[in-house]
Amino acid sequence: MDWVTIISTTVKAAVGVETVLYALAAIGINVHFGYTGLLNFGQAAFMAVAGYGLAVTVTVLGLPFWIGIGVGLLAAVLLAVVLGIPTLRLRADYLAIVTIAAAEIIRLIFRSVAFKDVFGGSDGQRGFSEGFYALNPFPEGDYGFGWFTFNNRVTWVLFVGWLLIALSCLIVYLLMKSPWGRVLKAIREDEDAVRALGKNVFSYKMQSLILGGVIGALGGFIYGLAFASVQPDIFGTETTFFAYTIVILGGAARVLGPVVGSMIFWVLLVLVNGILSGAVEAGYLPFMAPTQVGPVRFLLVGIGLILLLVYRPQGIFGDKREIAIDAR
Amino acid sequence: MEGAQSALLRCDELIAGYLPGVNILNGSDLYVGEGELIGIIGPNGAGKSTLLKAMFGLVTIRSGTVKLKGEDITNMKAHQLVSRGVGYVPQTNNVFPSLTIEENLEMGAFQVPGKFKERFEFVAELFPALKERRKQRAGSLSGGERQMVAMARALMTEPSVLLLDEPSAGLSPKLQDLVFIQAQQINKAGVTVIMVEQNARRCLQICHRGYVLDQGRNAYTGTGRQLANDPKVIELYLGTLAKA
Amino acid sequence: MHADSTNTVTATTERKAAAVAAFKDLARDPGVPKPDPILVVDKVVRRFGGLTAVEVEHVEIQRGSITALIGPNGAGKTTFFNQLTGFDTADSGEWTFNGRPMNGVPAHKVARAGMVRTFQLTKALSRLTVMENMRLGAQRQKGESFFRALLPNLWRGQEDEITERAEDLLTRFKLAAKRDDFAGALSGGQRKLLEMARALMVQPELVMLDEPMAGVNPALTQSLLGHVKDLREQGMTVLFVEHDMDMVRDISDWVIVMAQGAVIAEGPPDTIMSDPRVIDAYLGAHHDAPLSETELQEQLHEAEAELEAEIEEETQK
Amino acid sequence: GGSDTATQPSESAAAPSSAAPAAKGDGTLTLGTLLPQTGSLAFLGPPEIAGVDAALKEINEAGGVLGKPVVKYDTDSGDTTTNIASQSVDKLLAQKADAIIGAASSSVSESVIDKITGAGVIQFSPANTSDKFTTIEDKGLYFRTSPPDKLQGRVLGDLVVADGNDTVGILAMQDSYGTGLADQVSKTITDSGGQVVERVDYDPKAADFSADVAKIKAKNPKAIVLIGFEETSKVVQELVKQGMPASKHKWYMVDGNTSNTNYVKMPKGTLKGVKGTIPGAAAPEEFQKKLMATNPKLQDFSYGPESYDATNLLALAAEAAKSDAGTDIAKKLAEVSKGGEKCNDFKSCVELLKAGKDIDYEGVSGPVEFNDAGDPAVATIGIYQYGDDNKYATKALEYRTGNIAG
Amino acid sequence: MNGVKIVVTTESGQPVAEATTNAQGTWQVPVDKPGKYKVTLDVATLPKDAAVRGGSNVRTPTVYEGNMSTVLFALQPKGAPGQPAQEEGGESSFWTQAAQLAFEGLNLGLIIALAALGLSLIYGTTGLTNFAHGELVTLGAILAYAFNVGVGLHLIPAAVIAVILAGGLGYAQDRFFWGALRKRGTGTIAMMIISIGVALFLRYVFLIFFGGQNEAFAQYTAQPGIEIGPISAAPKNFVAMGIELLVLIVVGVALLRTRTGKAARAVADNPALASSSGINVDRVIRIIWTMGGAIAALAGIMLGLSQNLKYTMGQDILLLIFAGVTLGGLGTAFGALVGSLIVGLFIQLSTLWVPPELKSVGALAVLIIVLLFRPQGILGRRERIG
Ligand SMILES: Nc1ncnc2c1ncn2[C@@H]1O[C@H](COP(=O)(O)OP(=O)(O)OP(=O)(O)O)[C@@H](O)[C@H]1O
Ligand SMILES: Nc1ncnc2c1ncn2[C@@H]1O[C@H](COP(=O)(O)OP(=O)(O)OP(=O)(O)O)[C@@H](O)[C@H]1O
Ligand SMILES: [Mg+2]
Ligand SMILES: [Mg+2]
Repeated sequence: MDWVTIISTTVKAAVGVETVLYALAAIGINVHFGYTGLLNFGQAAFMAVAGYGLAVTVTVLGLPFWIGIGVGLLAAVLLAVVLGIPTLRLRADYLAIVTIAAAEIIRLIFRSVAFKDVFGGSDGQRGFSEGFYALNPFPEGDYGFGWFTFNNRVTWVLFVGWLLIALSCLIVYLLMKSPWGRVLKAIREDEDAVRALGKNVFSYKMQSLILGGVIGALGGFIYGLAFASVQPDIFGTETTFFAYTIVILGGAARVLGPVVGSMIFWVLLVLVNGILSGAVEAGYLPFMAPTQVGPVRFLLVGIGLILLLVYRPQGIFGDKREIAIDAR
Repeated sequence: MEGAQSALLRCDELIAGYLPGVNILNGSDLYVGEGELIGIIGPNGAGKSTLLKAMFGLVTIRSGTVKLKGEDITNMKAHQLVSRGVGYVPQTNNVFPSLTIEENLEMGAFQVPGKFKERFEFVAELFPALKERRKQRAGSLSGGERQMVAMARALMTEPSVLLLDEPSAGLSPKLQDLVFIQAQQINKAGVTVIMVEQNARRCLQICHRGYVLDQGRNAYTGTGRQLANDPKVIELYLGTLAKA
Repeated sequence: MHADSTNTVTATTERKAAAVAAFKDLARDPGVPKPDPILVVDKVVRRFGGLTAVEVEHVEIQRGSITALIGPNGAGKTTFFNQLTGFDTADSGEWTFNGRPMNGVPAHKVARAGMVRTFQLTKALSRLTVMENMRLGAQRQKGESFFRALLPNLWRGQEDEITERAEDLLTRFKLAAKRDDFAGALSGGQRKLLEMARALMVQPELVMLDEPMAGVNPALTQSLLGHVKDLREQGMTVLFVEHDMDMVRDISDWVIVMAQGAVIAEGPPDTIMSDPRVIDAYLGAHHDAPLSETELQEQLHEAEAELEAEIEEETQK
Repeated sequence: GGSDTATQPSESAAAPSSAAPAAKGDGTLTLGTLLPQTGSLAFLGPPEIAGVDAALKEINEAGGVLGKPVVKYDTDSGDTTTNIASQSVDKLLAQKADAIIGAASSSVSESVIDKITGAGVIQFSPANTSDKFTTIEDKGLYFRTSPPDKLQGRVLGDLVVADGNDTVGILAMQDSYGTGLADQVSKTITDSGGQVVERVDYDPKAADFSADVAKIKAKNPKAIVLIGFEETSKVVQELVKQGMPASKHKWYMVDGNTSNTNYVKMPKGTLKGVKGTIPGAAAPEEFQKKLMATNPKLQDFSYGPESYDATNLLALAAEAAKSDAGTDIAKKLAEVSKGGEKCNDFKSCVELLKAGKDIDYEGVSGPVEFNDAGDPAVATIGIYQYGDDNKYATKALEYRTGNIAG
Repeated sequence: MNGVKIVVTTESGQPVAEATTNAQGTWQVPVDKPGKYKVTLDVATLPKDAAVRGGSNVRTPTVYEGNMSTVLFALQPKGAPGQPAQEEGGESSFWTQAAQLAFEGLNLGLIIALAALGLSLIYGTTGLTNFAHGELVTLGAILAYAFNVGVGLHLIPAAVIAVILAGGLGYAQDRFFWGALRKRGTGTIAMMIISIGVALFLRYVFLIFFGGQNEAFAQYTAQPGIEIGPISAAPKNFVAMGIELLVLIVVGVALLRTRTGKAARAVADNPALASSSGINVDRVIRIIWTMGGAIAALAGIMLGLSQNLKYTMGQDILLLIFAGVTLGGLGTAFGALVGSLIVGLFIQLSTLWVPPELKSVGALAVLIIVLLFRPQGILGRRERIG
């Protein structure tokens, strides 16, 4: 088996673009779900409106990159408000379904033939990332050492991505240490108690929804910029589910949980694939066709996920005591 | 300890807790003879409820044993104990909120569905409010009404051992009286009763023997009267507000 | 029996005196106007389907007093609290707090206006520590606004003050040892204590306690009563629901009795407790009789007979 | 020029030399596949991979490329929802792939094209139909043998009108394949005087298609054009159910759903008389047998021919370039695809090449002649008709060849 | 139409050829260069009572090299010019369409309801938000397929076996997996994520063994429809709907009336207390899992019968299942029924106004709107505060 390839792809996956973008989405979810108890299952929609906001502004309207970013962020905030006003008074599990529904509505509209002129139908939009790469301070070439290298474009994306992760984590850390974060956590436990103590629960939930949504939106930008395109289906429920998985893997309501969770998730995905296809290519698994690697990989990832949570239900950073408190 | 050998239910050296590494019960002993009425009192957080839950199989016992009529029932599941004639009224969360009062009581008689009618009439007599409201969902009941349902639910079977966790809490004085009187009456009818109470004075008045639990250990034991008049107990646990 | 009970010996202080004076000449009718009401309630009605849970004609709460609200189970006390504090919407009715109309005001604004309640079925914030629970109660925290939260220097000082205050209260409520434990890991009684302590962190003008002492150890109850009286000394108004008559008798200046949703009587504790209607509907004949073994037998029979009579009566109704 | 323009074998420009200098690149042609093993297009993976495998087998039996057997790595493209294509590409690049065959979905291809072409590797899709790829920035490294939808659409549209259908309903799968084809069909029909009375783009993942069919039913068209993949069998069921069987309305299908396996369980005659268009000059039957030889469990053959052709073309171009480096192969791809001596399998083509001839590879999926954008320029469309057994006859009714761009 | 004159010119108007239609009404003009042409029908040569539909008698086809290009002039009886659309034969009215769609909505809604019932039961008793429920639906369909096509049984016995087997698997799932997790005290959120893992696992097992393509049962595929009033439907639809409705009502009533049903609701409310009342909580949960599995399987079979089978079929309707459960009110059996029917109806009926590609949008929007006014779902009940 080609261990160098397996290890190099795995290590690169640990810091790669997917890790970054899912980490951002997951940090947002962590704010929503981990800290505030908002079961927002529509995180993909925040990424989508950001990605599309940027894409449509640049490609369809022909405006500069920075305005696109602005539009994307504004769209995320707007989505939070529009989504939040009617839904934030719902019980957690109802909220989950409503947010999934809203996200699907948005995805279906982005993908529809009816709006193809604006959103590009099922193929999405591309050609809006030049402004971003124009800012690239890394001259053409590869960066890194040994096999751990990325070309200048990827390096730039990763640089910005990890910077955003660091920034988001810092903000989340500061906020959750503060009385503001305390109110959020209290809302997670019991809204009515918080209301009785004179806090405007709705306003805090909305702030949380916006904050998490905007962080998720950063993930949407990273996707669009790294792949130089946006497609509607990447912003489907699967993405949100994976992001949730990541949050729980890392440990909910832990600042670095989502980041580590994202790394684990992608490492798992890539490592399993590397070893499996390596083994098949080397003929160790004669009963398996090469085309079965894909399904078996997900199958194993499923099992891996189950085992991780069975043996560490609180996630990597989570506190076992917290889980024990409320096992229903 | 006289009677300890022939005890109906006895716990020895119980160590139990909720969170890993934190023991709430630190080796408490307790025994009840057949037909006895036992009171357990103690400060908040002493582990009284935990003791009852441990006996009833709702908290994992880490070491020690619980025996019922000589049979080892340590960590036996609650529903198995019910079929052995043990009944239990929890302190909190003691009704099924989405079931109606009637259905709550039906659940109380789950193992003896044939007896439902007869027992329902019995508890309805005790708490007339319940009969009127039999179709109301327990989740919408007032605190006291819930407590009535909880108590009534446990009385639906005719247990031979009854564990009561603060049965009088939240009830109006009139009903508190009723509860104590009932407990005594049930006991008179041959049921062994273990009662945890914060209405401590009342509890000690009616019980044969009492335990004072503090920090998961037995601090004092004695007859109800002894404890109620022990100045240390008064100072630490009973207070002087309500004087006998 | 309690004519010369020693528990009224507590040093009579200014506020207590003021309260007593205020209530002295009042009529004993339900809905009697008070000299300086902080809360005035008019015609509040709340129905659940066919059941009228609350139907209060008129009630006033005297400022700076400790008022007890008693009544049989299901009388509507908690529901009444829910209406007043914005947790449920009354079918009709009006009420003013400090002269300010409060119907339709959302719960958090009610609390901010200075009217804070506790819950009968406690609402501990399980996965927050006891200390965090307490800190949450404090009002006007600088760090509770998003942008200021990002700059710890802006709120550190205030946070320390709050912590100090919280620690004080926790010590009084015998929860200091549990300071850093999750509130979800508290026993039933401890949750009650936390619930009340947290409400006091708000420093409200009117604190509404829903059965604060149910399930609290009597020795601790006693020491806490002193604290409640202190609250009055600090100028706070206390309205509480309680079934523990010893406590009601000990600390309340005024008692309001509810039954079947309506206020049926008002008056000072002693008067109220000898009111036959109250005894009949609520206290029962033997509420404060010792159940000593000697008397027990006869009492039992007596009680039973009485009960049966009552049941018959009710079934006839 | 179409395939009907018989081209004379022209002298090859490059001086042929049988003793080729050491090949550039690493000497081994390494192919990667980025095809759907999972996800919503998972059913397209097996035939595509079988196509690649069938070609590889022939190539390696014929002595490989540049004297070495061609190496292949398979990876999963998933679908867009899971975002794993990019990881797969990373892996292939790490394994030093010279060309990557894939992806099936236009959206997936779009998301990785920068990464692949940025690394100087060829991206060769057997199935992408989105017209975006014609203009995309690809450093000249993107190619496709995808079915020529424009031509197919025109042929189909014409067929519909020629059969005398003045009112037409179109049921098209809502993705770039379906909508692109539907646009073309609908334009042709309208231009020729037919009327597209209803066009429904449906979500292929929808729980059911009754509403979509009901919309068509409401307009009661004479002909119904079904554009999609295998979910068409659900649409067919729905049409039958709602009283629009093929016996009352004329149905037309396209290469994505003209199948000999998908409808066989339906009652006899359900599809009788239905016409379908499939690109490629040959009846697919024989080729399908070839694919079955590599994967006996195959049920669907969509894009198998295109994948087969893509692999052969890459191998031939590498031979022609005497290099296995992606950028070198790319330069030769157009050359081997057109203008030269015709040949239609690797063995005969590579012999011609070795003999110093210019070749024109004629694929299973069509003549495959690349234009400057890396798109195929010429194609042949066969028109097939279903019989009573719900299978189409292996012999086409007719073949039409033409320029795709038109 | 015989004898109609057709004039073909190039785009710029230079005449190329003229032709006259033959007895079949067809004509042919050879052109020698590819490009755009203009074809005009001489209206004067048409019979008196005929006109070109759409009014225009000019077509501009593009002719490509080597191909012919067909030009069609559809004719219609000459009528009043203002109202051509109304007269077109065979167009169904809004109401027939609505009726058909309503029927389809019920059909789909019932299948969703069946799947939703299983989900709701399991959610209700264990608090598990089971994202693998879609896979249980798929499982039922695939099992039936295995017995039907693989073994060669008729669909009906195959379905019965599949449902029983799926029930057994449901039991086993709880006995060996979820039950064990509960015992370890795994929280509901962790369980939810575990269910995502289970869903992945099952889905790809299906993919490996079943393949990625659509399949149909051996019987009842493409059953021709029959017309009943404005509705046309296949007989299998009616039978399926009958079975679905029956199962839904029986299970719903059983849950409300039987002892085990009440026990299930009790366990849902408070497992510890249920245990204290003498209910064997594990046993009740296992019964529910068995039923849930069996009902989900039945839903899968019905879905496969009305549509087709695919390894993602359950996943594809999972959102609708959740929508149905939520809309009706979480954890109530009849809620699942009502909610799902509404979802089904809205999916179909909304296509009267929105393009079918967006039909789920309509249903999901309704979900959001209903929850605005009834945050606890249609049949759900609000909880008491304080
Ligand atoms: N679910 C739980 N998880 C963790 N710790 C708990 C839990 N329940 C109780 N405890 C802890 O166990 C100790 C004993 O609790 P227990 O409920 O037995 O007290 P108690 O004597 O019944 O008090 P009270 O009179 O207030 O009801 C308390 O200190 C509490 O912090
Ligand atoms: N949401 C509701 N739906 C139906 N009935 C309700 C609801 N909330 C309260 N009730 C009924 O209204 C009556 C008043 O309840 P409330 O909780 O106010 O009583 P309470 O005076 O606080 O009693 P307790 O002393 O037992 O706490 C009760 O009979 C209760 O069953
Ligand atoms: Mg307790
Ligand atoms: Mg109350």
